[in-house]
Amino acid sequence: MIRPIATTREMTGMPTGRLAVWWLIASEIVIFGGVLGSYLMHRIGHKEWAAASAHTNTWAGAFNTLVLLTSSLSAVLAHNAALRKDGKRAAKLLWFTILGGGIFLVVKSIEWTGEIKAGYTITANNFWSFYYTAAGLHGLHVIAGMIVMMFVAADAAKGKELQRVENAGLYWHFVDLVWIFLFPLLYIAK
Amino acid sequence: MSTAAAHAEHDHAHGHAHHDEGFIKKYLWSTDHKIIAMQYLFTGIFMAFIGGFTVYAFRMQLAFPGMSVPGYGRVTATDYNALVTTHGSVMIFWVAMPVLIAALGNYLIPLMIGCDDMVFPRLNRLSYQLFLLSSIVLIASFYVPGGAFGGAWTSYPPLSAKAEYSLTGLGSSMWLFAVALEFAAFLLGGINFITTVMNSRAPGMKMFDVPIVVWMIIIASILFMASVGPLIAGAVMLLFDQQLGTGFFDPAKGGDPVLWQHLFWFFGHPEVYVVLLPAMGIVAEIITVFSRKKLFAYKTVLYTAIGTGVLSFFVWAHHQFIAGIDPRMANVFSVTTLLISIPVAEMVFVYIGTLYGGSIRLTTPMLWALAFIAEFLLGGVTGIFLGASGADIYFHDTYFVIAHFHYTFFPIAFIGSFAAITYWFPKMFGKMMNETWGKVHFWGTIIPFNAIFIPLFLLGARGDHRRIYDYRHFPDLMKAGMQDLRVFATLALLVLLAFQVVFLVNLFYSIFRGEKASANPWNANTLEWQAPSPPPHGNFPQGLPNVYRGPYEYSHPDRQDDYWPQTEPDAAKS
Amino acid sequence: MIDQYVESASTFSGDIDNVIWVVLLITGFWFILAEVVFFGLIFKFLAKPGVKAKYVSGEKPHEKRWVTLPHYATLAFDVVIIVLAIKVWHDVKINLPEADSTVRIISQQWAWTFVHPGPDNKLDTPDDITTVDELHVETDKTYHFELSSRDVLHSFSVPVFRLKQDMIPGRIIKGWFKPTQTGQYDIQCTEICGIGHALMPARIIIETPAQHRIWNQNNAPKVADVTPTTTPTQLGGMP
Amino acid sequence: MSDTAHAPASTDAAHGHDAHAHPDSFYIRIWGILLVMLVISVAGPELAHRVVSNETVAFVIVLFTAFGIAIVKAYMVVKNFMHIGVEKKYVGYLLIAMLVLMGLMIGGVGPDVLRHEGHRWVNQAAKDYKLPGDTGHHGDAHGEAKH
Repeated sequence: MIRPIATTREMTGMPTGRLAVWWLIASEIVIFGGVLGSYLMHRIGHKEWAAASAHTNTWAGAFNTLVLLTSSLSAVLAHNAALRKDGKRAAKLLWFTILGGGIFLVVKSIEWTGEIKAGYTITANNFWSFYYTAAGLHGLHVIAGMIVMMFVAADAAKGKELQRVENAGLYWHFVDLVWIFLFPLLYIAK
Repeated sequence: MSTAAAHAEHDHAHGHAHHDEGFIKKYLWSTDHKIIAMQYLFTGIFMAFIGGFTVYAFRMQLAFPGMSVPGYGRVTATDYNALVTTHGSVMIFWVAMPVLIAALGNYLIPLMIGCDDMVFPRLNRLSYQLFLLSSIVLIASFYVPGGAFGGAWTSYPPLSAKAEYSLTGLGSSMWLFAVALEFAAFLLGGINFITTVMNSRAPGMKMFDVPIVVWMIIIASILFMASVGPLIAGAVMLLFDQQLGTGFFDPAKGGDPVLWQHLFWFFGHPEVYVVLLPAMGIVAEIITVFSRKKLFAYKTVLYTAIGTGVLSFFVWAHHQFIAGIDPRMANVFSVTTLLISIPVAEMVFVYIGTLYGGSIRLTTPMLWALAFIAEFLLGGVTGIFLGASGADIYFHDTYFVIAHFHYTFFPIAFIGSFAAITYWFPKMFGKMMNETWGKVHFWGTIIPFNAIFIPLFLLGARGDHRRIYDYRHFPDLMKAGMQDLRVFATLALLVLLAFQVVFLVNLFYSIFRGEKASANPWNANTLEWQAPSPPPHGNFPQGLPNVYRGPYEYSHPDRQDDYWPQTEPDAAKS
Repeated sequence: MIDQYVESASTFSGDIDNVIWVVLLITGFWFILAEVVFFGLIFKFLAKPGVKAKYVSGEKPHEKRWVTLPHYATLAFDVVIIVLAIKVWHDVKINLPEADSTVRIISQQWAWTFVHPGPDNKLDTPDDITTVDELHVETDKTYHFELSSRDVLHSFSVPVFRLKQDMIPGRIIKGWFKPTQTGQYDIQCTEICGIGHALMPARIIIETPAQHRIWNQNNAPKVADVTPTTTPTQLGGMP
Repeated sequence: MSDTAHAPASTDAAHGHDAHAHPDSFYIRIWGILLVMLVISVAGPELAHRVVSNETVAFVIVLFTAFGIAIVKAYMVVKNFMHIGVEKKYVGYLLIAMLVLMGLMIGGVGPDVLRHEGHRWVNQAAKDYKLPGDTGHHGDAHGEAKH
């Protein structure tokens, strides 16, 4: 494909890719807002859900928060490296971020396996339905972010498309942000 | 990569398309915004056939209950519900949205802002493919056990959530999945539109030099993006309710069916303006060109559009006045609903004001644009009855509502699209459409349209309620004259459907045999008319244009010509 | 206007008709005015050879007036409509006048169950009268109704009363009406409820007090063969 | 944050959006602060549940340590990792507008869904709802009151 001239212009002074990521994040805010808003209204309305949420594993959640925060750090460091045109270092840090996403998913799957074995399936009650839906939706975003970063890292290692490092990072920070709110909503509030 | 080299490449590819690219690469796998626009347009037209066929089948059943409908067979109660549901969803999500936003947005945005393509051409292709997949899933749902979903386009649970209530377990899920896919397609498309207009306008094109139709599509895309999120979330929850047995909307499991209604209408009402605004934009382009007038108060139009958009987020619960929401909330929503009449009315006043002092040419596109205003007015004022909470108690879920929103949606989805197709046809295909047959089609559509829906207002006022496949069970609804009105509306529908054949013949005949069109047959100002007809890949072979002024400088007193293209430098002032 | 086609049989049906009538006058006036101006302008300014169109930007105050004045007029008329509509809404949906009698209305796919209080005028007593698809009320008596649904959404609509209220499973929604004339009329379900949506007609039978008393006595179950009636809590918590 | 952190900005002023370049150490410091907050947000509610007997006090502690700190954490990520401060103004407004919309949604839906009783309606099913297999230890007893 020949790259159209349209893709190279930036009238707003902001590269198109980054602009698009901001709009994407805006649209994701309302999607997660829909799930979390619905959850919040039910959660406040049903005090008895506290009993269900007591069975979530706070330590797993806290560890995953740590993992995501750290992967966010490496994403922003990758961006810093990309600014210095250091594609190799950027790629390495992005792979570290992807690793963080991987650890997050592994912890999540161990956690879920335990919960499902204990009988807390998605149909156990509405708390668990929201728990799996919200965390699952977030998990899909983690996977999507990891896949995107693999492509970006592969290009960055060759010193190509370095501006994409920042865009992928922005998206990853957003995924991190969602988890920052999911963690207290699903795990801590008991 | 230099511009010239790129264009040489383009021209080469274009000239030998059949040898170099092949049909699939050129028409099905293309990243060219114009091809993708055509894909959307023709998919939309195809889906309009489905929408038209379903309405034919269920209107026949209403007029002649129990008859075997030619081409369909006997319409059972199950069929009837599936038909009305499909008609509603298809016409809004698979006709109005793809034609007005996706097809016209894709076609017009790069041409009107003077660039060679969208900023994310491959994302654009993906967006269409998702849309195509969603159409296929929807159509396939007719052929699964249990048949297509029949719980109305609003899909209220628990009816939609449980197979034992709806009897269409798989059909419901496929419907929901198709709608969700379609939303994803338009989200991607919307981001593409917004970033393209923000970043890739032609040099010199300031914010207020952007044609109104582009503004409208952008505002609509933002509205869509900001409102659809909760419904996507709701769709996932409803899908889990259907397939996994969760209880998000099941009262017995601590869920709440009213939540879905809110999530749906939080999107559903802005959605009305998502399709209205592009149609309004199309009308602005056409009436200025064919009355040779500057648009009356460009900025007012813009601000009212933004105002409408913002207000549209505050009115959603007027669909639920009697749906079991707290009655005190209805007061708030009744006020906001009536307030939204102000910006919309103002927009119509502005368009009427534009006609003043014009030099009006009643070409086919102009007839459609004027008809839009005339008909939409009736749709607008009848909305007041429904927004006024007291009156809505009686009118809610009657045919009055149906007639009301068809007086808004028909002008939007069909009159607006016909206006756009007839107006931009010379640009799209490089041929002129036949004016005489265009006018025949116009009158053959407008007259039966009114003949269908004015009787429905009367039926609604007399108490006909919606989604009933046979009124013979209701003695009060079989009073003298009522069945006659139903039959009359159905016959008018048949006439309307028959006249669409004229359009199709005209469309395809003109594409292949029409008179050749010049680059700017209407003497219009906007940038797309500076490109050749049809524009080649890359749009502007002379290099991307520069913009010197706003899009509506018609009949400027300093000039001999009654138009002043946006690209013409000031030096050419004579 | 509506009462020419659909009889007006409750205390508030006339008020709702009046709102509709006022809205019709206001919107009708504006609609006709706008269409007359619209078509007038089209015919006045059809293209004539040699005549160039005017150049009006519409940004100057004396030009904008043509839009801003109608704009304020719209606002003023909106206020009138809002006040009227909310007044009636308040009367029908928010106010709850003292009840003379209460009926319980239960919907399901695809039938109505009406629980009348019976001769003693109290619900949840052995002499309650339960009917299917037939609601018996008497004129000039204020009724409360309690709506509940067994399965999906339904809507309780009595066109002659201009009354409509959705029924939601799990919820009990209350309201009122006061019939003003005798007769037999349709009750409709106006929320799609599955394939039998069209097969859910019921009748409301409005009787004189004397007729109603006779109906009550003839139909009240003998205390001996009473079965327990459904209480609202059981309905709500239904699995 | 510190003077040195902004030093590269002046050398790179030609590229407006690169002005947010900070040395790596700056980001590591932010990460450290985030981790401290994470510890507080876990420890606070744990403490509240185990030590504090007064329910209201415990609730307030949870509210502040869990949700208050989540908001601060989010702010720090948005400001320092996503560089919203040096981004075009409208980006911030856009994100805030989306959050306001969600507030609007909850505000409009809450009266019907969050509450179980309103003017002329009762959500009896929600009031009576008990978790399957739950002994009712945590839930309050208003559901049974009707019987």
